[in-house]
Amino acid sequence: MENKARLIVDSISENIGLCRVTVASFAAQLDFTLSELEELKVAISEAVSNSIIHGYKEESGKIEIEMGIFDGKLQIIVEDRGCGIEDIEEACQPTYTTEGRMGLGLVFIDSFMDEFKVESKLGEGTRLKMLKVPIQDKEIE
Amino acid sequence: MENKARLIVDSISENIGLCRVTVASFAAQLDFTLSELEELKVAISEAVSNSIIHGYKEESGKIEIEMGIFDGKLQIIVEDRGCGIEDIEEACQPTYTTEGRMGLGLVFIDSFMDEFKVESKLGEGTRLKMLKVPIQDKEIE
Amino acid sequence: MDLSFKEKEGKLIVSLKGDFDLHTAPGFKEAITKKINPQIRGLILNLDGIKFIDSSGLGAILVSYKKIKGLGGELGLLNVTPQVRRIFELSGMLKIINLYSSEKEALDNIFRG
Amino acid sequence: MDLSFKEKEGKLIVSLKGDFDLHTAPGFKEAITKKINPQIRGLILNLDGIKFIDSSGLGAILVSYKKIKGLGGELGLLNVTPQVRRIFELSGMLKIINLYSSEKEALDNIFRG
Ligand SMILES: Nc1ncnc2c1ncn2[C@@H]1O[C@H](COP(=O)(O)OP(=O)(O)O)[C@@H](O)[C@H]1O
Ligand SMILES: Nc1ncnc2c1ncn2[C@@H]1O[C@H](COP(=O)(O)OP(=O)(O)O)[C@@H](O)[C@H]1O
Repeated sequence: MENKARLIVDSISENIGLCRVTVASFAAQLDFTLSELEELKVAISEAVSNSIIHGYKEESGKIEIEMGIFDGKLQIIVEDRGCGIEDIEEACQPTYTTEGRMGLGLVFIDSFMDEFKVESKLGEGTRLKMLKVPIQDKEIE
Repeated sequence: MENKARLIVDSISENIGLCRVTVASFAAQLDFTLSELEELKVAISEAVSNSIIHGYKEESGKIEIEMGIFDGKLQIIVEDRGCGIEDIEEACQPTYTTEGRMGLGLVFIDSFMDEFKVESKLGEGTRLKMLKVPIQDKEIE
Repeated sequence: MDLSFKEKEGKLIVSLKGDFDLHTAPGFKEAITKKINPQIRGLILNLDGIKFIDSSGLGAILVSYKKIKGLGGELGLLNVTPQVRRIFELSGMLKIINLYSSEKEALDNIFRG
Repeated sequence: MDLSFKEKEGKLIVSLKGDFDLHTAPGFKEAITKKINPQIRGLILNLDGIKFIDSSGLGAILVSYKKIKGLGGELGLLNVTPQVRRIFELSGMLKIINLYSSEKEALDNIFRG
């Protein structure tokens, strides 16, 4: 089965829970365990929070979440048109933060998703591409 | 508080639950009772089902759900670019159906939402605009 | 939606669990069609596991009603939650379908002929 | 997220309920800042009502840790669910914050000075 959905929200913290719930509900079409769905929720929460705080610096903007199921794999893209990241490699280091935060968001995404890629351009925005496969299907392969 | 979100899904029945969950989660920012959220879910379910069965006749297409909170009111627009409705007034009659169904979908939407308007053009698509206000806020007015 | 079946006193008891909508209605109709046969004169749907129902779910129940009626039998609904009951009321279906609050009550009252 | 507070043996026990993220972290930090004072030498966070936590929630807990440490006190976490525990482990915070499985255990072990 193939399936696609897209959620576009205002960049305000009220919508983080909405993003988590929507992605988890979409993902539930695959055979993810409850614990995998929780991991996914953390990843989405970190990505959307980053767009709000870092991307748009709490100013108004839109965050777009693209959800897709292809070949039994879940693909999620979280995108903002905010300020962008200067040095992506540095941003991905544990505890690196520009806002006095934990610096763990991108680390959590990386550990909870099977594939994770950051694309970003200063002044244009940031796009996180993530892939997650149910553990069940991994064992079969 | 103002807030907006938009969900665009493939026109397949797998996504009806996703639409319900997303809209209910968005709506939970207002003080709806659990029973009002259930009513809202039925309305969304009927609208999205109609787009799938009637609008796109189970062929592929996109369904768009626009969610907004303005002045403490929830506004939901469900839109498809399917076949459209020839006679809107007739379509809204209880038990009227063109597919051997119950003919109750639009009736349910009308009873569960505070305002409900159908716009449709043959060959272009259908747009349902709905408004719901938490009962608490109604009493204050 | 998950379905489980048991037979008692020549009646088929079906327990439904989950969301009953356009997505799950076809599976229900198919399962009922397979399980019902002329020996069965009573169909009892236990709805206490139904978290959500809309007009597509109601439509599927109406189909099962017509099927069992066609065989000279009866349909009864068991453990209808207030939320689901309201949808049934609005639809007018309670004029033709009886609600029961226990399996025993349903078994005792459905098709005693 | 809902917060409720009680004081016992000079320690502040806070019960958290709901999702702990960027949206709810500011309210938590504000409440802790208001409730903590130099008389309080122990802060116990009861997390069994936390359904979800991410790095923003962890960050807010770290802030409360620094605040109580600054007053010469200690922080303990109570009833951490497996899901939440995993996030704490990954963050490395378990090296500095102790977990307890009952209120008594926490009260007995935190700031006995
Ligand atoms: N969407 C984004 N837009 C701009 N900068 C970002 C974005 N996401 C992450 N960053 C940068 O990467 C850094 C590290 O991010 P992260 O690991 O999530 O930690 P934290 O959010 O705690 O700072 C951030 O401090 C910020 O500088
Ligand atoms: N999105 C739509 N696109 C085209 N036709 C529609 C749409 N929604 C409703 N209709 C028409 O209106 C009729 C009544 O709709 P409804 O009250 O929901 O009942 P039902 O879905 O049971 O037929 C449908 O049978 C169909 O002909």
